[in-house]
Amino acid sequence: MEEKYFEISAEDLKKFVDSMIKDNFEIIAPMDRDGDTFYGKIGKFDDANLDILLPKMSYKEYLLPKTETLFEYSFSGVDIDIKDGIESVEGKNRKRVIFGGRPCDAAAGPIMEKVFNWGYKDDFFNERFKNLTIVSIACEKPDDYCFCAEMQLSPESSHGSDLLLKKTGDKYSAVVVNDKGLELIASYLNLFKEIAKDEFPPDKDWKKIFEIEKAKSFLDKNFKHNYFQDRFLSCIGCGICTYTCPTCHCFDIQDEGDMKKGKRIRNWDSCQFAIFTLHTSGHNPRNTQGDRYRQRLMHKFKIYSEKFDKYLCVGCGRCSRNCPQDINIKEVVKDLTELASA
Amino acid sequence: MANIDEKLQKIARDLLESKEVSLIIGYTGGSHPQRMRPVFITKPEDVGRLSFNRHSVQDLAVFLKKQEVKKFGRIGIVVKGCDEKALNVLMQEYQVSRENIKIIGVECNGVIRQDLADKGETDLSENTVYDKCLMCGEHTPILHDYLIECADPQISMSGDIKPFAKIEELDSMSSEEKDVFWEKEFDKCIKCYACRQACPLCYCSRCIVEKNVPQWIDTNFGKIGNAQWNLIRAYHLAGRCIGCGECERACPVNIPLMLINGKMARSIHDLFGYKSGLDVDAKPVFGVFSESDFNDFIK
Amino acid sequence: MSRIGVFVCWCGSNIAGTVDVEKVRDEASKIPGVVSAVDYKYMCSDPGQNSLRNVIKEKNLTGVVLAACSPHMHENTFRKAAIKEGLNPYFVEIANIREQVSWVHDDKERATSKAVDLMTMMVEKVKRDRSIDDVKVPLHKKTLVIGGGISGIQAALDIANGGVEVLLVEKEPSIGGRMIQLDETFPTLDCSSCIMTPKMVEVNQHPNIKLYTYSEVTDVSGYIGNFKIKIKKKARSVVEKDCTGCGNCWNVCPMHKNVKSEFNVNLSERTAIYVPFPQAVPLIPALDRAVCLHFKKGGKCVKCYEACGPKCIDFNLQDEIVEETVGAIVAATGYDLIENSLYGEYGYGKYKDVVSGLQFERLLSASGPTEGLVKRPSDGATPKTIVFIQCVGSRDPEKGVPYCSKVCCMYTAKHAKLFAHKVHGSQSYVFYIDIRATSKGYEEFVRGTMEQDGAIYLRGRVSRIYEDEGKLIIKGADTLSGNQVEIAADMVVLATGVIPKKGSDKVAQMLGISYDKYGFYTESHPKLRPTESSTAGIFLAGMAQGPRDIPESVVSGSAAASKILGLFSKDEYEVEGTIASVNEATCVACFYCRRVCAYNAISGKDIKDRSGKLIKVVANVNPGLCVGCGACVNACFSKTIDVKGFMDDQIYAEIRSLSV
Amino acid sequence: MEDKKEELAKTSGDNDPRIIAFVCNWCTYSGADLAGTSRMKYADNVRVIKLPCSGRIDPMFIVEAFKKGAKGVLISGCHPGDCHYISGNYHSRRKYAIFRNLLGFLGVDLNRVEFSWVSASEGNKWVHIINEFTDKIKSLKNGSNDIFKK
Repeated sequence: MEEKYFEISAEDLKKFVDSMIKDNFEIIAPMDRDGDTFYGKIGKFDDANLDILLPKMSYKEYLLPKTETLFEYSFSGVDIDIKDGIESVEGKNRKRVIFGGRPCDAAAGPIMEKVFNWGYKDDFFNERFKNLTIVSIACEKPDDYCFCAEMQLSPESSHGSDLLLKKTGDKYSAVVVNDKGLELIASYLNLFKEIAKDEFPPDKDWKKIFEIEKAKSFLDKNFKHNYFQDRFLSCIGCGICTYTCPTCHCFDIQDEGDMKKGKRIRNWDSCQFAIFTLHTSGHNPRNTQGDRYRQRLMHKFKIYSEKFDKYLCVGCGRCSRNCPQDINIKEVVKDLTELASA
Repeated sequence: MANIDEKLQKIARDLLESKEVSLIIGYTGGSHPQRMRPVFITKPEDVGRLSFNRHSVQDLAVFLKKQEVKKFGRIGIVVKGCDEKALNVLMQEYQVSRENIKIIGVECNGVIRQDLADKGETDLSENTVYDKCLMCGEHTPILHDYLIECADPQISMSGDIKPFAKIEELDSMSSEEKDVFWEKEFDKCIKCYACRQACPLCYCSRCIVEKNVPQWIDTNFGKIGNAQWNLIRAYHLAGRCIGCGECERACPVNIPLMLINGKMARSIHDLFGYKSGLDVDAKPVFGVFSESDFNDFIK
Repeated sequence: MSRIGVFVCWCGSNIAGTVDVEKVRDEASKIPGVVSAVDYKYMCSDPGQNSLRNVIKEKNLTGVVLAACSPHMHENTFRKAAIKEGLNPYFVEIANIREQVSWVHDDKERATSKAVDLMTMMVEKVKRDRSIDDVKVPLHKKTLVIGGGISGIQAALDIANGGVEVLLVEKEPSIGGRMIQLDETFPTLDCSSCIMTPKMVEVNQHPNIKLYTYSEVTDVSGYIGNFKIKIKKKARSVVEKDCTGCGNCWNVCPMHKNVKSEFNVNLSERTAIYVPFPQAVPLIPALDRAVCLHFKKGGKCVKCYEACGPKCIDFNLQDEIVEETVGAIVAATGYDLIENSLYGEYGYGKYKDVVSGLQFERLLSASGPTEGLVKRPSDGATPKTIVFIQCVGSRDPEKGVPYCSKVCCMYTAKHAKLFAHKVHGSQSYVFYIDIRATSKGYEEFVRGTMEQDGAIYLRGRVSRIYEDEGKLIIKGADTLSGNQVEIAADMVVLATGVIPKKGSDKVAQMLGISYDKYGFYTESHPKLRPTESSTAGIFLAGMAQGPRDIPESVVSGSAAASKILGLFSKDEYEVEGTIASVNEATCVACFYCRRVCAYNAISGKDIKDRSGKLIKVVANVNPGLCVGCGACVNACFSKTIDVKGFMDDQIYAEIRSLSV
Repeated sequence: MEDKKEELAKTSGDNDPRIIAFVCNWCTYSGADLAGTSRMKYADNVRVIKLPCSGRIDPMFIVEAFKKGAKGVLISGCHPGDCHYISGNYHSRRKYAIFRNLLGFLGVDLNRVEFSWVSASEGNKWVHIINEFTDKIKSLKNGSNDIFKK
């Protein structure tokens, strides 16, 4: 579908969201909680905080829940009864909208989609992704941790969004990227005013401070470089970077239950945990935190891009903001590019 | 401030040059002026990076549990009073030996809460520091080989702010109310275990949550799994936690972990008269008993 | 895959009357892993056991669950039956459906459902049982006895007579302990040294006893059957093998006025080179270097060396460390008296004629400083009136100890009696709280002191003693008459209570045995294991354990000896295999396990790589000492230690198998 | 949703609550046996899990029992001073005291957790404790919906 352009006043945007809620949409938006902002289900437009640059966590959990039941089982004597978890994927028959997310978060969706459809098609992910409509708002002022421009995106990118809003004064310009976006506003078209493409505010020229390809070229050749061991002595392996990351998608499969019944679940996991690669023998191929952080860099900036032609990073900077030891990935990637030139 | 940094750097240079230590763990400037980050210095010529100020929030003792750090053998470490208590517990529990460690103590009158600092806060006052700073009894590290005096004035207390007042508030609630409170808090948990990793005293090489025969703690992120994790974390730190608050600072979803830790510390003190981290020669509270221990709850 | 057999016992109608045993059996057969489920009238009967054995054999069972009576009744019976079929006995578990179901509940349906639950729990437990081998520890058949008092001597002689080698270690230059200091003994008034000396000589001459006097045990490691010990022989300055005990050395020693005799409790003096008493065993002097002029004045005085015929005095002798390995240890370290100076109101130390009970023993003794004549220490006059005060320090939680010292009532009665016999026309007064005279002949003995020997017993406390015109004025209360009494006496004897020997706590720490808050060694069980310490292979005797008199001390020495002889009657010591084990891969050596272990069973173990470089230290369980209580498991944060037979996964399986 | 309601209805006003008791082998288990040999009667809601010593009874067992659906958990061992293993009960007592405070702080109704010392001779005490605890559990408001209750 060709992109369509609209305009909507701030007041009508509120009406738009409140109407969707009335119409039984589940709206996930940035909300204030405990002095910070997180994505959460809002009960009305005013619950949302659209002024914040980025919620503390991404909305990854709406694509890949923290815990997901793959199937449940129960015994009666020696007979086993199994119930497929796909039946109860929440949001399956319900329209869910991520509203007010940022372009970086939106860009994460299509990146994740690739890995969950690489060979094996993951019904759980696909079912959720299919039922999710993403309405993003472009950033006006990224902060020092942001590097989406370096990651081939921009604070105004519509990549991954179904509908992208840009604030201009007291109104919003909107670009409908695809049918899903169009479908969403179809019932509320009275609130939107269609405009021509050239009336839509053009993207600014966002400056980059490094070339990501250069970092990759370093990673290509320097697996054993001392940089990794020295630089990440300060990493405590907490995994916050991976858990707050919109694109990190590793999970662990576990069985939980007792002698009568149980379920197989998959939980978020993190390559930053020592146990992640620990072998039964006691050997650990990624034995140091340096090895493990290198793995994260390798996966994001080399391995994934070689396989899927996309970097596994949208430059949101959450891993840096949230790191208790202030490891700043933007600095790290910049280091890599400098090491490549050295 | 420069004075402190110079002293720090001189001590570090001397220690490294004389080969008394092969690594200095200290602070250096971070992502922005209100953030500090850990730094690892191995060469005398790098000591210029060392610095300390009211944003030095991390408890660097956490690094002593890392195998990669232990390999350095003799280590110099910059500690505030609260952080040093962690060293004492690590020594009590045979994780660190005194002769392998040079303690560079820094007097401290409080550090600014990181969430405020990230928003630009630079003032040191009762409104900007952590609760632990308001209750601090160890502005000067208990054990130290070197001591650097404090650059900041003592915080004046208006009396309006009562640290950890929430503990008393919770204590006065009914169990239903408490349950509602904690269910909401634990629901946020994403089980990243950052609280564990950030804790200088969570040094097990295989945490109990990673033990699966039997599965002590549910792996799921649901109500019971999250509650179990938060419960066992607090239980395993009861009588050991020295209140550095690193778990709560690390928590990406802002669970008030220090409420639980603080409650446990109070209970331990009330019941057994013990405060952890104050005496490196003391026997840990769960390593001993008294015949006259509290028995009223047992029929 | 498990192949479990479930056997549901009717116990006649004891179980079957309240529990639907067929239903239990049917439910058992539905559990995955159960290959056989039967019910039988009496499983413990011979036919019952045979059917159990048959099923084990026929179905090649990997585990057995008996839903029957309490495991305390027949667990062993069924385990033995399993062994006969080659099944490890720890693969037998009991669901207690009699004592804890059929006998305590009435509702048949509900009792049955509980019985099914208990049976199911045990099936899940037995699925997770591991084969456990009992631990066999080789025994080094040699015994160390610490303390050469009467109980240590008794233990040493009994063990030696049983054919086992004994090392008897005594701190003082002579054995004999406290008993040899006593005059006559209650209630028979036989003379202490008359009955003690032959035993001491027997010890010295016994081919199976190696005597170390003037020696101390300085280090103990290892465990039952295999204790490595170090004995420090303090430099005696006398070559023992050459000494004849002639006495020339001490007779010429110039230091005969300055050193108080420990043996006579400071009532006389001894020389620098000395034997504590004439009947000492061995009769070899020791040179007290702390007071000897040779050592204090740079080698000038050599009088003893000159007087010594065989020239066996050697000022250059050094402390010597002897290393030995023993299989068992007796701790008989004895007692001291409570410090009398705690009782200022009695004037001990202030008035020379206020003495302790032990001092009075020396004043009565024919071998004592007064050669058995009762004389006042102050002026040597014969006292006509003596006031005895009981419970000095004992039963006094405020200033002394809360416990009763047990021997004071009797020795005071003895003192009063002997005083009456030795000084005719004399008068004794005894202040007491209660009279405790409970052994054979004791009550009669005390009665005799009162009725035949005329001692006046006053129930009450003394409040104050002071001196007035050569007399001691004792002010006290007679609570029976309600009167204040005032007695002018020539002497006062304090019946001082007993406390553990100074330094016995250090010995306990070295041995790894526990002691109570007073320092008395605690027995493994106060009733059923009164001889054993908390550590396997270490036994207790005498006053080190608590106040007791001579017969009891002798009994305890013999008891320890019989335990050791019993232990050594086999070549190996067998320990139940249900002990703790450590996962060395995950242990971080915080040693909380060691802190809570009451049996000293946990120590550190170095893990080294192939080149011998230390990788890490881990906790290590000594199978000879571990009893499998599991306190360590509870203390372990990472659940790196577990106890066989009650593993964590078994407990969890039991919980998870329940229907709720 | 309907199923859940039905389930709730089934568990509400619980007249047949399950109680899991963790007991030591030497004192309390023998005490319970004595109740049996003396033919005393008591509530049949309890399921006993035998361990060597109260020193072995990890407070985390309480949580597992709750998770399994037990309404009440009892821990019982030898009286202070009587521990067959010298000091297991003393060490555990410290842990229980703190763990209990922790449970209470996190909103668990402490009526659901009981501790006792029952000796081998106290069959009657065992009976009394089980009966009393069972009655107490039955009387608990079902609305109490603490973190370890499904």
